[in-house]
Amino acid sequence: MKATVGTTGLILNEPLLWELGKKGRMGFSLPRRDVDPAPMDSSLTGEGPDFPHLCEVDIVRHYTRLSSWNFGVDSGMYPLGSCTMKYNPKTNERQAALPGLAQAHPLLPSQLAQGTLGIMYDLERLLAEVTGLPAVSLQPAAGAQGELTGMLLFYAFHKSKNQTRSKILIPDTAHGTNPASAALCGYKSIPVKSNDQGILDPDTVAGLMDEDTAGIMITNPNTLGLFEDNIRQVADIVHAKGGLVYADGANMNAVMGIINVADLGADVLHLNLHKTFSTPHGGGGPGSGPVCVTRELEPFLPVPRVEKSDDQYRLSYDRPGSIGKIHAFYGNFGIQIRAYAYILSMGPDLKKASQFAVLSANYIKERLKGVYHLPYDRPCMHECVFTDKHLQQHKVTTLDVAKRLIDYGFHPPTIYFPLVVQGAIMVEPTETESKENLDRLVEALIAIAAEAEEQPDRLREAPVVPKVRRLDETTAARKPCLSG
Amino acid sequence: MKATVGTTGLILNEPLLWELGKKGRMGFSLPRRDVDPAPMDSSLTGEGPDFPHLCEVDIVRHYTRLSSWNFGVDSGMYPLGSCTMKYNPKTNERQAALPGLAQAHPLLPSQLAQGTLGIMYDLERLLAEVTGLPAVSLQPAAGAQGELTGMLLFYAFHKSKNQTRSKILIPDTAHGTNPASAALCGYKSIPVKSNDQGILDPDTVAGLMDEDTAGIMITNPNTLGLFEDNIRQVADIVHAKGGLVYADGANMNAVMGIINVADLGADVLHLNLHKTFSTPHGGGGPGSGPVCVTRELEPFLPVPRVEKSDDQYRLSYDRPGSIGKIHAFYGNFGIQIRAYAYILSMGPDLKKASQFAVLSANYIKERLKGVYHLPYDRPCMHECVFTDKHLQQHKVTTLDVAKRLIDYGFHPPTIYFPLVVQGAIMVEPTETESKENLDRLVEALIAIAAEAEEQPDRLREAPVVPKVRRLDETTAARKPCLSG
Amino acid sequence: MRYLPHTDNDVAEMLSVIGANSLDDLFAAIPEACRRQDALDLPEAMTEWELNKHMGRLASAMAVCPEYLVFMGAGSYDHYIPEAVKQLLGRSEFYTSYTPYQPEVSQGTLQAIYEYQTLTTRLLGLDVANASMYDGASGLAEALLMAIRVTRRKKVYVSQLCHPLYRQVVQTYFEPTGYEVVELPYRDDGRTDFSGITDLEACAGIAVQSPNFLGCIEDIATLSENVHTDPKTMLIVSFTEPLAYGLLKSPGILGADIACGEGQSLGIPRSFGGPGLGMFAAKKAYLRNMPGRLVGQTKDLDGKRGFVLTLSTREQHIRREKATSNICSNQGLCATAAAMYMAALGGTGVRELAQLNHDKAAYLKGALNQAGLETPFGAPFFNEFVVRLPGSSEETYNRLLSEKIVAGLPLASFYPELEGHYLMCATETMDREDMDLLVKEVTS
Amino acid sequence: MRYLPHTDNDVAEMLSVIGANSLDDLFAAIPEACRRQDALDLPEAMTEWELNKHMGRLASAMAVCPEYLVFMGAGSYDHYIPEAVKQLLGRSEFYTSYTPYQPEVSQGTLQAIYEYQTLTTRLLGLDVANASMYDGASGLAEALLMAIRVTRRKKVYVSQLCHPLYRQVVQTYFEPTGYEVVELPYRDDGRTDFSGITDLEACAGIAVQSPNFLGCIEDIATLSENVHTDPKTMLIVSFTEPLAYGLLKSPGILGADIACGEGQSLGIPRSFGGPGLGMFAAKKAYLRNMPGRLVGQTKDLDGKRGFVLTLSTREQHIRREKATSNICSNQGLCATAAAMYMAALGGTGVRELAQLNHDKAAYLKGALNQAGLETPFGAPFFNEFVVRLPGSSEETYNRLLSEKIVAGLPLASFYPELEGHYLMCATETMDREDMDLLVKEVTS
Ligand SMILES: Cc1ncc(COP(=O)(O)O)c(C=O)c1O
Ligand SMILES: Cc1ncc(COP(=O)(O)O)c(C=O)c1O
Repeated sequence: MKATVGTTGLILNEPLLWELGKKGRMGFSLPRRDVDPAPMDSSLTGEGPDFPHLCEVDIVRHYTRLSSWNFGVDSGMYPLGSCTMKYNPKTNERQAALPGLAQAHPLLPSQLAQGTLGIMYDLERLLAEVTGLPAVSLQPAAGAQGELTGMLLFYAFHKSKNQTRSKILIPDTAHGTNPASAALCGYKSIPVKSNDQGILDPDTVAGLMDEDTAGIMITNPNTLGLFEDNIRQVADIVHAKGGLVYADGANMNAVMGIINVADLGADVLHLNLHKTFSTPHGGGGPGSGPVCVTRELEPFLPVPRVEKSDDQYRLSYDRPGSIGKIHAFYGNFGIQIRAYAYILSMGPDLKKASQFAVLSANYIKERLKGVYHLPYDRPCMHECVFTDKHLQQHKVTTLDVAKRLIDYGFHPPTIYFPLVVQGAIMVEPTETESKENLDRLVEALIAIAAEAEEQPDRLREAPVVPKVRRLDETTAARKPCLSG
Repeated sequence: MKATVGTTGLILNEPLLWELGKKGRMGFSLPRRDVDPAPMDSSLTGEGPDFPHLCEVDIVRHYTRLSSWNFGVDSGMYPLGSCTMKYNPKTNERQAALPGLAQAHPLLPSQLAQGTLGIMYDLERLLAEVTGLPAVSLQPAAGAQGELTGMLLFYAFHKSKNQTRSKILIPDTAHGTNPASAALCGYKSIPVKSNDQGILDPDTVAGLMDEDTAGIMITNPNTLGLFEDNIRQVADIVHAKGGLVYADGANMNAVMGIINVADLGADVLHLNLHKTFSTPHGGGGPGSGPVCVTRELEPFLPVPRVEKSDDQYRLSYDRPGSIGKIHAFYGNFGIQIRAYAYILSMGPDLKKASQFAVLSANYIKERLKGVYHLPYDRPCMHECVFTDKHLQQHKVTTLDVAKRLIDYGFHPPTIYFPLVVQGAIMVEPTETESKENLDRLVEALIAIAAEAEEQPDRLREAPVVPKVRRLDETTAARKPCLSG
Repeated sequence: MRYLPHTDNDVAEMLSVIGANSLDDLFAAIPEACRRQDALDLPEAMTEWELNKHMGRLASAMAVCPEYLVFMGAGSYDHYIPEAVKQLLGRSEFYTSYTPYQPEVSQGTLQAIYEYQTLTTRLLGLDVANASMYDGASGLAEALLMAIRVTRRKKVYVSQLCHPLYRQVVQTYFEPTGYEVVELPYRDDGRTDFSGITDLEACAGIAVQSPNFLGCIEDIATLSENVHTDPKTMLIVSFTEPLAYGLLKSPGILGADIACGEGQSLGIPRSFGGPGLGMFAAKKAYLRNMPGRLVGQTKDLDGKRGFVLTLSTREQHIRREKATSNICSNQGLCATAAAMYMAALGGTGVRELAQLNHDKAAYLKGALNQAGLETPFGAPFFNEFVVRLPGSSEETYNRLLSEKIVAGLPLASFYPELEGHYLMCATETMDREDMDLLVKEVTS
Repeated sequence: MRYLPHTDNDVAEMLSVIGANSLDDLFAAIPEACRRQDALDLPEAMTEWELNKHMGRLASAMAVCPEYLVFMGAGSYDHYIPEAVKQLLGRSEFYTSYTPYQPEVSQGTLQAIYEYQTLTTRLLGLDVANASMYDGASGLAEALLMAIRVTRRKKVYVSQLCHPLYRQVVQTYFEPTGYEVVELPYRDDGRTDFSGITDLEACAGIAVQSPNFLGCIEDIATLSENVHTDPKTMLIVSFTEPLAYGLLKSPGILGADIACGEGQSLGIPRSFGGPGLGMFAAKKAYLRNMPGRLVGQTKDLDGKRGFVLTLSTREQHIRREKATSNICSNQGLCATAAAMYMAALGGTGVRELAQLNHDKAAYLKGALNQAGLETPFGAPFFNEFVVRLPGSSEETYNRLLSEKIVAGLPLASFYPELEGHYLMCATETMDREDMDLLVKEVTS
């Protein structure tokens, strides 16, 4: 293993919070008491939670050390497919922390909340322009909640036509949240097989679509990183039977300024602001999953809607057709601020972002396709999917490749997804990685392929560099230890 | 080596800035041009500096990675003697970054700068109370500049008496900046040997003090961590010959609320705000080294002074006796803010800080004195000094112990200082380290002493855990490579 | 553009490796009909500095402290957040990482969430807590759905004093399911009236919020006794102000099977309502029915302690339509913030701070009473209570607004019968003089 | 107190190990007479929240943008600082570490400073740069002392157009040395008059600032030619606005032996004058006479590249009274900030930004001229220039202050002959409309 980005160095151990501390310490500055104590009825009071007692410095070191065990986009390249781990601009963090925004109470009278309402209003307009779908709700807190919102819109739409439909078509390449969201809405998922090109076949859809089917959920580009060429025919088929088309926009980063989602026949689309629009993923969240819809579906959008008149913004609850609320307030507003800041900073260069994202993915695909098995050898969009097929002869798996990449100093790609590809290795470089970084990743993957042949144990035992080695997930699940 | 704080883990390599990047990239958002270009006379213009071309993400990763190669107080215990590496409270950073303070121009008319002037005025008063010396200048940018200021005050004082004196007494335990600062002021350093108790002997001072000697520079507690018991006699001797007493207050953390520096006979004292008053050291600076003086020396303090009348603060330059300016503006104001915030947050508990600092040092001294050679076995103040004498039989040195401590996850103590102790190991725990941390350090040092006996190579080859091993300092100095 | 590294040269080289002639070529596979014809009609890109100005202007259009005194809680609370917590959350290894699918390079996130889960179980008095839900509202909806899954019953009761906006979200989630949600009215003392429940054996779960939306502390112990006369029916305790449990008996101790609610109170800025933190905990028996991610402790190949995402067979990416929930991204960073905050408070701090919150609200309530204002609900409260504003309430309220005082939340839009009533909140951030000012202005 | 970990128990245990009975006992060795009798008379400790309020009030008493328009440079410049730089500087591994005495655990600081040194040599056109001085003023003093050390001569010339406050610091440093500092007057065009130097052979060094304090660019090339007719005399170029060298020829290219000045301009907030950054660079020949710390590249035992503090035999901790300077702690974090900033700008950015600064100042100067105001000095300038305010200048100035415009720095206190003259600055942060407003208000 020649000079790589990854190396070993000093890392500090750190116990669990409650293995630290002693009663008598406190990390919090108790506000001065300027009123008398008002004892609470003792039948109501408890013992108080058993929290550890730490000083400020203990807490600071605890989390500083923990952070050093993590790999983020700021650490290095993070080609996690389907997650669009692009650079999270620092100015976005600044804006979200502005006291006027961060300290704003959600139920302020609208005349006292013109700043936040204005941001929401404008962000809706900007997202409408990027997607081509005219009406937007920012309320869903993440992509999956956007999907649920979409399914609820389907339900409300059909109900408004005095129909209840029981099924929904979902391609086999779909993300797990798609069927799960549909199920929450009572829809039975009907899997649609993708064809040998990795995309939907209109005939297959036509064969499945009927008048008990609420519609279809399509991810486009799909999770193989391929554009659904037949999307318009598919949409027509679905529409012809009175169904609706849901677009999972998790992969919007491939097509900003390239396509107009409305033109593709989509009725509802969710966006993942924490993917396409550069908001940080926070080690799991918070995200934000706005839904964009056609004028026809607009009446069903969640309340409140942000309205503007006489240069004043206000919230309107007066939408009798609305599905109601999906979040207690207006969704993850702090994340919306970041996306807003990003769009204002990029302007029409959003299209460039998509072009470069696609350029980078194709470049990686071309450079690696002789080395790793490429199940669908056609131009890809923002990500490309390889498999471990060539490695099986060495008894080396996708998991081994991923783990070995850690030793090389990269975050692994998404693995074993989409499910339709055996041993999938899904690489999404994003537009914010330079060609040098792409080359480094490619070289690392080539070196790993060589190792697979020559020293396969290196892969099987990988990773060896991080603080911990492979973890026993079986025992974790069999004898769950979920708190200490 | 059993479970220690230090371990190995993934660390990312990172080249030099100019080994990165490509022309065509930029990490800066160029402001929009709203005026016409005004070409500069071409005879004046150059090629422009050869800076690398990086994107924002490159810069972010560059410094994020570099930071991970560093050990700071936030990483763990940092018992660097004479440096008072106490916890740097986060609120101090917040205050210093307040736009009203961080964006303030230093030459604003005083009526527009009441906030900053008020902070300086109050901080002077607070430091006067802590030290017992009534007049303060915040202008020196660090301890050594405080010393220089002090020497200039000596010079001005003697000059005001129509004297020029050529010598200054400096104990052999003094920090290198003491003689260097005195030399800048034209004083010849006369070393004063400390006695077998590690402190100054009044007789020795009496033998050296004369009327060509400007005074004495005393560090108290001294750099052996010992209180100069004879300070008052020494001061009397010096004063009797018309000399002045300078107190190097780098070790003030031992004695806040315990002594009054004026009572000890000191005429001038500098403080290191970046030690005693919790401001961060910044990997080398900026610090802040205010000087506190007697009323007698006040007329000589640097200008401007901050004055208050009618509830208005203003700067006064009208001090004919002043030594002049020592900093272009008012010193490292941003650091002063942090110290101010610290003192306001601690209040009278500053005394507790000193008590606990001394408690911790004595605790370490007691626990280790059987293991490491303790040259002065008497109660210490805020730090204690061991040596490598017991280890010499194993051909192991202080340097080896220090480096091995890194593998255990601690920052090493100060080593080979003070110079009067051969192979000094100077441990300053500070009051912000818990007993558990002290115990861990003690145990690590005991384990290292055992290793010195059993596996001395472990020490000689240490550190093995960090990203780099011992560095070739000889070649670095012989063939300097100071830029790339 | 400072985010985009590709130089013209890079683009040319990459295109040539790909065998494409232009960037447009890369999209050749997209059918013409699908291609967007018009350019993006977006405002010209702002510089970093223009953006700062623009956002500064927007932020300054907001009514926040110190300019405004906002006596409003109602599910979003003003608590002091230690600077240390803010700065630690800014460690980019935390906030720029994804869900910890690769545990070897995510131990920081994983241990932090494991610790969050633990502190949450301790706060709520239950056995297991998940890694977070979106917010208190969807958490409540999912808790009710979980009760339905567990009990295989189709009806739930929800107190009308659960946060009205949470109830709206419950309605939205339940609309297509066919399950029945019955709302329970409240009594004169400001607590829920449970007397209408006569069919426990048909009931999957009963949801009650405490402190409830009127600020009152419900009698969960008695309710629990009654609910658990049916061996299956689940008691769900919802909350909007978890700090209360620093002082009050925890839901778990009182008999809750599930406790769920909003954790914004615990070190998370209000941010106009989000991101917050859906906290969710349950008895161990229900573990495998829980929605959301779980972090578990395990060992690595060398026997070292480590943490992983676990029990994912409940989750969408494995179970797809059979998952216990559709949640994928959650509110991880907010959970981390809450853990930092709880750790900073510690056992002593959480109790003292909770007591102080109560004391402040009690002071304000007392002062308003003394000034002759009615506070109609007699049940014990934590840091919120209802007051009737004097005179033409709306006028008074608006007059106070113009004095830069937000005198609580008008309740009429949620409870028409409470016309003229306002939900007031005072936390530790309210100084006595602020409260005195409110009283003075209300009555002037 | 949240910073102090010792519990009563801890204290008792530690005391017993030590064999002391009380905390007071620990200080028993201090003679009674030295002990402080009275308690510290300090204000009661503020809570974190009281401190925030208190500091907020103080900060709000300051005249800063956007409330005020401050057309003042004079050694402290308003430049945009990228948020990325601010956040990276907040990485606590950088700011909570000490001087990198232990290189194995300080490679972050060391590489950062090595890079700073390198970028500084590139900016200033010289061979070696140190790790920083306290500020531009002490840097100039130390440069002059260095020239004296190198040449063993005892007299230096300093242009009167070096920053007046720097000259004051030089005076302070020189007072006890017995060396002679002669000030050089300036000419009508706003440049230094060097014609008075007739004893080059006695002169250790000549210091000139460019752009100078009146904003004018000095003719360093000609000066250099003249100075270097004596083989020993050193040319010292001082500066307060290093951004100028993004556009102008660097001091090194023009023949400086030493370039030193203030680096605040490069990504460091003004902070009421400090902390800033003393930049200091010289020709290689003078390396061993340089003050301050130096970071050098080397290799570790395995041959890996690494960095160390080097050439410390020049320094106080080794050489004590014979050191080249007394400096110990320097302005390391500010140097790191400057490196980040220079890296963010890059070669293209530094040039374009410098040009834009000039363009803004030129616009303002033109507009003021057009409005009939005199700008007496004709030499080329960068982003500052001198203007005579009309009417009773002081009244005009004060009137503008009340309009929240700081119309430059009054020069009279530094140059009595320039009564009524103001040093104006416009950087990239001044919008055209701000400048138009100034012009309008000046003339109204
Ligand atoms: C294709 C696709 N759809 C939906 C989702 C769900 O989004 P979220 O995690 O924001 O709920 C993801 C997230 O990974 C995804 O990749
Ligand atoms: C005893 C003593 N005096 C003076 C100094 C110099 O202080 P500074 O580094 O702030 O110049 C130090 C710094 O280590 C010191 O320990």
